[in-house]
Amino acid sequence: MPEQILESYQVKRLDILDEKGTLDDSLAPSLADSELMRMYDLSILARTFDQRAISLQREGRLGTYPSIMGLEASQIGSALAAEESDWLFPTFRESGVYIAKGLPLDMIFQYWAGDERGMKIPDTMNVFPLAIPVGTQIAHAVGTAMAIKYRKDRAAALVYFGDGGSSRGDFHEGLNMAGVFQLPILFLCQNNQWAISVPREHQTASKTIAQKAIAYGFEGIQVDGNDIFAVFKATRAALEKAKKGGGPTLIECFTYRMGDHTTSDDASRYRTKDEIEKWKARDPILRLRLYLEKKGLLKEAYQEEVQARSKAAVDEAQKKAEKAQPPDPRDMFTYSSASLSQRQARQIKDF
Amino acid sequence: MPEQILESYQVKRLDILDEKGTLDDSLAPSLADSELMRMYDLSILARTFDQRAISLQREGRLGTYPSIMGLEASQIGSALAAEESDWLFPTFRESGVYIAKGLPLDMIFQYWAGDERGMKIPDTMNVFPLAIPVGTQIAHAVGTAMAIKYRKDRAAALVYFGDGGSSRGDFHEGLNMAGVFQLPILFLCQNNQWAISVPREHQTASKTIAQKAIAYGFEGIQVDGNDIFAVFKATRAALEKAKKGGGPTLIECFTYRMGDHTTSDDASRYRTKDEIEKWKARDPILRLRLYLEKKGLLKEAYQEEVQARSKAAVDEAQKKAEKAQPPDPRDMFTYSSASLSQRQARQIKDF
Amino acid sequence: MATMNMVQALNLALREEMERDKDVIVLGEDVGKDGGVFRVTEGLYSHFGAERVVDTPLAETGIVGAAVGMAAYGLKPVVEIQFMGFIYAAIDQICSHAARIRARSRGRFTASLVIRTPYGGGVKALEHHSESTEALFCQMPGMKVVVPSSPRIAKGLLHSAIRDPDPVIFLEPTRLYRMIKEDVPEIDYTVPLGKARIVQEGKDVTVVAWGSMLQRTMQSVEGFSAEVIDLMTLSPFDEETVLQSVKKTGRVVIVHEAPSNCGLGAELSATIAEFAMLHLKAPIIRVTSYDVVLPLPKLEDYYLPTVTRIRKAIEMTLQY
Amino acid sequence: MATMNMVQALNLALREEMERDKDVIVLGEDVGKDGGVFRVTEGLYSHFGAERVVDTPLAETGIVGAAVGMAAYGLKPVVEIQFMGFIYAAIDQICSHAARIRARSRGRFTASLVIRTPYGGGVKALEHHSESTEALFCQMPGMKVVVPSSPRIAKGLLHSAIRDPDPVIFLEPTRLYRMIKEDVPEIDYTVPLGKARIVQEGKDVTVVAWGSMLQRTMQSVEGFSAEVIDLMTLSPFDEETVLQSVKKTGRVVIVHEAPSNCGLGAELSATIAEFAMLHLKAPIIRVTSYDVVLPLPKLEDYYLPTVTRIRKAIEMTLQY
Ligand SMILES: Cc1ncc(C[n+]2csc(CCOP(=O)(O)OP(=O)(O)O)c2C)c(N)n1
Ligand SMILES: Cc1ncc(C[n+]2csc(CCOP(=O)(O)OP(=O)(O)O)c2C)c(N)n1
Ligand SMILES: [Mg+2]
Ligand SMILES: [Mg+2]
Repeated sequence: MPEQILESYQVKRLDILDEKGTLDDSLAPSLADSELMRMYDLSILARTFDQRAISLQREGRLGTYPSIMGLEASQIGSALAAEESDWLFPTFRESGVYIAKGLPLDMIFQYWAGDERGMKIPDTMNVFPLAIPVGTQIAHAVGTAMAIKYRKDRAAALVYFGDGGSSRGDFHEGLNMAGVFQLPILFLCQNNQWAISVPREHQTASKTIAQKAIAYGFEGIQVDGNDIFAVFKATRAALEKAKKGGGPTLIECFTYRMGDHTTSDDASRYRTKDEIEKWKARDPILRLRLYLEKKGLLKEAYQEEVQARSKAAVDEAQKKAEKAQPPDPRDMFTYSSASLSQRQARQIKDF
Repeated sequence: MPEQILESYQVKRLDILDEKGTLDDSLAPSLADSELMRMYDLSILARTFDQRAISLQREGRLGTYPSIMGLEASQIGSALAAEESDWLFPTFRESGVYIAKGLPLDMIFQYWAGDERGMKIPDTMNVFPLAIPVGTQIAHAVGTAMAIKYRKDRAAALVYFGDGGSSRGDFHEGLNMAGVFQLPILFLCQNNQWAISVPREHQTASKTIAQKAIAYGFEGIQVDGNDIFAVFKATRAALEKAKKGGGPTLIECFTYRMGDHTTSDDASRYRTKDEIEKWKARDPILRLRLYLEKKGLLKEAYQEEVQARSKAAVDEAQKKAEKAQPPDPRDMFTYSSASLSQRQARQIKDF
Repeated sequence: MATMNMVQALNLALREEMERDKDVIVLGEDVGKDGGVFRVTEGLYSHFGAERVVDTPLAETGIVGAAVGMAAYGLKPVVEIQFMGFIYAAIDQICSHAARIRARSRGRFTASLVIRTPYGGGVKALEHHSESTEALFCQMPGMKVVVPSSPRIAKGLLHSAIRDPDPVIFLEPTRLYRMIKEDVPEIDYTVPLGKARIVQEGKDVTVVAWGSMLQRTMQSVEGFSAEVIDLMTLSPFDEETVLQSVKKTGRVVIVHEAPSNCGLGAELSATIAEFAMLHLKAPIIRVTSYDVVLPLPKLEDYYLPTVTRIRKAIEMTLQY
Repeated sequence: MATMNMVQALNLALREEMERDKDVIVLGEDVGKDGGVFRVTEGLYSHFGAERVVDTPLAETGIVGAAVGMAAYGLKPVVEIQFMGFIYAAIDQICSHAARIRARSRGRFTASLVIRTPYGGGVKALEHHSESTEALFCQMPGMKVVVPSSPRIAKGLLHSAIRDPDPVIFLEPTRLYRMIKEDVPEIDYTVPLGKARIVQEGKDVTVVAWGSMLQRTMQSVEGFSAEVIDLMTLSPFDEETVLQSVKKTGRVVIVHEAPSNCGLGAELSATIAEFAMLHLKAPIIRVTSYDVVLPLPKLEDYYLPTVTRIRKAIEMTLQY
């Protein structure tokens, strides 16, 4: 049936650094060499930490751990694009974000070993403790953005979630509220193609996650999530826009979960080796290295040095975490509420 | 920043019968005179019922009641487009749908008087009892559509909700699942511009509700919700498509809640007389009458006859509802579960 | 002193808190221009503006979740959920986050927020408009649950709830909104959370109630020497006051609107059975609604506790 | 007879029900190819196909709401919620619809469906992966709540739950999934809902438990003449069996994993205090987790009931 056309929309994608490490200069963000090296150093540190966490879990020294392998560009690129004043809301799979923001590595180990003290985020860091119920952190970021706007602070909220998270009602209610109130917030979806065993195309029938922003009246864009420059540039731009009163943005980082869902998962049950191989070639760290080598910034000696430095830092952190005093059982009581109830006061005497 | 374009989308609108009762023949659905008259008769009956319900509430003979004035075209046009085999899921503001589907008027009165028996839908009708928690019925329709598809029945689900309902997570989770499973379902949003005191533009920042379908990978369209032909045609087409395996559709009926939110609301607290006047001119029944008059189908005598017939039917229903036996308190127990628990068996002895 | 009903008292408390502390923000559906469907936020929108009295989209999960994020940033959100029957979508945020963020972050982040909602039946309302599911929230460590029984108490409790460092579910008995008028002191006063109130002293039986059932209880105790306790804070409830009274009277009747099964009455009874058993002269009796799906208005009077049922329960305990 | 663990027993029950009745549909996150994160649905996808073993998007509200619509159409949905900590988003659909659709439509529509979910702690899991909030669901009229304590019982209860005409929350103690192996009869048998089981007879004290706490309870009663009751159906629970036992022993200890406040132990205690008071020789003691936010693994052992605490409670009641 013929009808009149009310609106037209387009869904766009940004690519800057390709798999061979070739840069599109016309699009590249201007970054000092030191900043480029910081991106590289942090990527290596994050992967080193990640691999250590996996082996510690295998040895029974950590609990279940979700690997970030393959997501380093999305996490570090976006975290570095945020300012100190911005508030970040990670999912459970965000080691790279915490590391880029400077949460002590030993605390991250401590948390995954089953100790709440690892998520006692330092007062100087505006980062939420990780959220395990998928999608639920989106609402928190929206509320913080409302508070930022109310206080007229120069800051924005940056909330992370996955392709699976985009199916939850929390996603809808959060993005809709952000659109209505024109909030200073960036919704960053790491579409890593899988939600445990459920592939992206069974998670939603929309061609992209980015286009879901059309439903909320603000801009959405897809970026190559394995391209740290594309992620950095899009994130920086969205946060700037937000702080200028330009409202929310949805960024879909098109990336890939290279490892199992967690250490208790076996991805070979539901996905093919070929797929994994295909994505190995797109490794976000590989292409950054190739680029920096071409640029002459990355001598072999330096690469070894970074590896060594990262290993030392992770060794150090692991030691510190493992020789920390066990938590006091009374903490269960003292941190449930500001003060003890009559019943808790009776119960705590057991310790 | 320049980017490549991944997708393009358009949002369309359908208009067939304008406020003056002028028809766009090129778009008009082919309807026999008897079908046209049925639309008119039901519209008058629905409005007569609606006004009676309001006055009965004022007299304290009914509880709170939500008027459908202004929504007759959206409700009757869509309900008539559905087949017997289709399953309908109304909101709390759907008297027109129940009436078009043939639920005895006395049962509708009985329900609004606070008696569950009014929602004991006859086995011959595939219509759900009305849902009061906004948006929650969407999931039920999705599940029924899954069952229809599983059983390979030739049927579709048709679920109603409002502009306010489109903000709930249920909307998102339901439409997303429908897209993923390519379900035989029609999502029909009566955008009547208000959710109690919250205007449409504060409910969501998207230009239309129709465009929200873009987020789920299926078709959305806006129709003039005060144009019974546009509603009928779009609904029929969407249900046909669904039954042919074409998947879900979202229809936004652009309409207006002419009355207060409910009998306990006073809309003058939050909206202007001008607005109401503007929409009076767009009354869905008015334009249908003008059209049928031009077409020579509506002699004055007949109009009076329809009015009289409707009044008689409503009188009759009211009498029947009011002289019905009061419900048996033991029904509280016998309908909570299939069988009584030990505790209920003890408690029911009180009656 | 001014005489006011509970709606007016709550409205005044909100107004005073917003005057006192500009971090206090009211948000919910229709709380703005419309002043809330029960008019509890009446006039706040015109006085404090749309920035502090926020009409939200229709999204309970998002509203409460946003309040958690606001509170973490340092604001004091006071959420209105239009009816308790619509709070269920927000339980995920309440139970998974509001109640746990302090423990999760070892005190770095807290959720100092209030969720107000009309509660209880007896007003011949639509389905989902007469809920009394307080026990859902009482069992969540980290949450507080409060129910006022009169205008003066409502105002004092709401002040305390808003100033509390932790999340509070504030249940407002719909039936009492306009039923009772009472003198409410102009001066800034609070009613502390976690403390029950002895409404009248007595020696033969302790009757515990809250919300609109308190008023029904008072009608029922005439002629008995009953010690009546208004619990006010349902969680964590004031065990000392309850136990002390029971140890004195030796008999207990608990009255509430929710069905008996796993209602708060069960917890009161169990606490008494554990810590005052030796003082009991009679079985602990609960007078509650029946254990059935909440009926529509035509059957509601059969469902709710009546004066007759309460009196019968008291007489029953007195036979021992 | 074949020896199997609880995962295998549940898997077999699902398989048999799906063979028996083609209206039985399994849906949830990762229940298909992956066979569920605990492998309870292992092999069902390859055997029955994607139409009957449905991998859904990540949307708990939508999944349970859809199950209500499927059931209304005549199917028998068996939903898997990946962990009990993620069921909270579905409470709106469970409490507002699954539990009420029969009453609302006066029997025209019913919600004959099962919601299975891993439940309870003791497995050193992540936050939200060790929940024991059964009482949330026990207090909803119209809902049934079931917890198996062994492979054989798990299979029989799941058969009954799937064949039940009303909605059932089926809580699977994660800790027991692979801990106990047991002979499970090949023949089609059921364990009826609403009936408790006397695990061992005794004369001095009645100990009530369920799920993984039953096993811990059995370790604790050695040396006592304790009558141990496995409740199995938590709501509506088998009052007769419990009261009969209490009238015999005169002493009660209730053990559960949830904190004490408004846990199911409160309801058990209150029912006993109302209907068996005169037979009681000692206070009714609840041994539960502490009333605090569920801790992470490093503190979990301090949080959960221990054999020592259970034994102390029994000894305490025996002093009377
Ligand atoms: C509400 C909720 N449901 C289910 C789970 C169990 N679960 C943990 S991660 C996960 C998949 C998440 O997928 P996605 O959002 O894409 O994030 P990713 O794991 O890919 O990083 C699921 C189902 C959960 N944590 N929360
Ligand atoms: C989940 C939920 N929240 C709040 C309410 C109270 N309420 C009843 S109708 C309504 C507005 C609904 O607006 P819309 O969806 O546009 O439907 P309309 O009333 O316009 O027909 C609200 C907030 C409710 N019924 N359900
Ligand atoms: Mg993913
Ligand atoms: Mg509306």
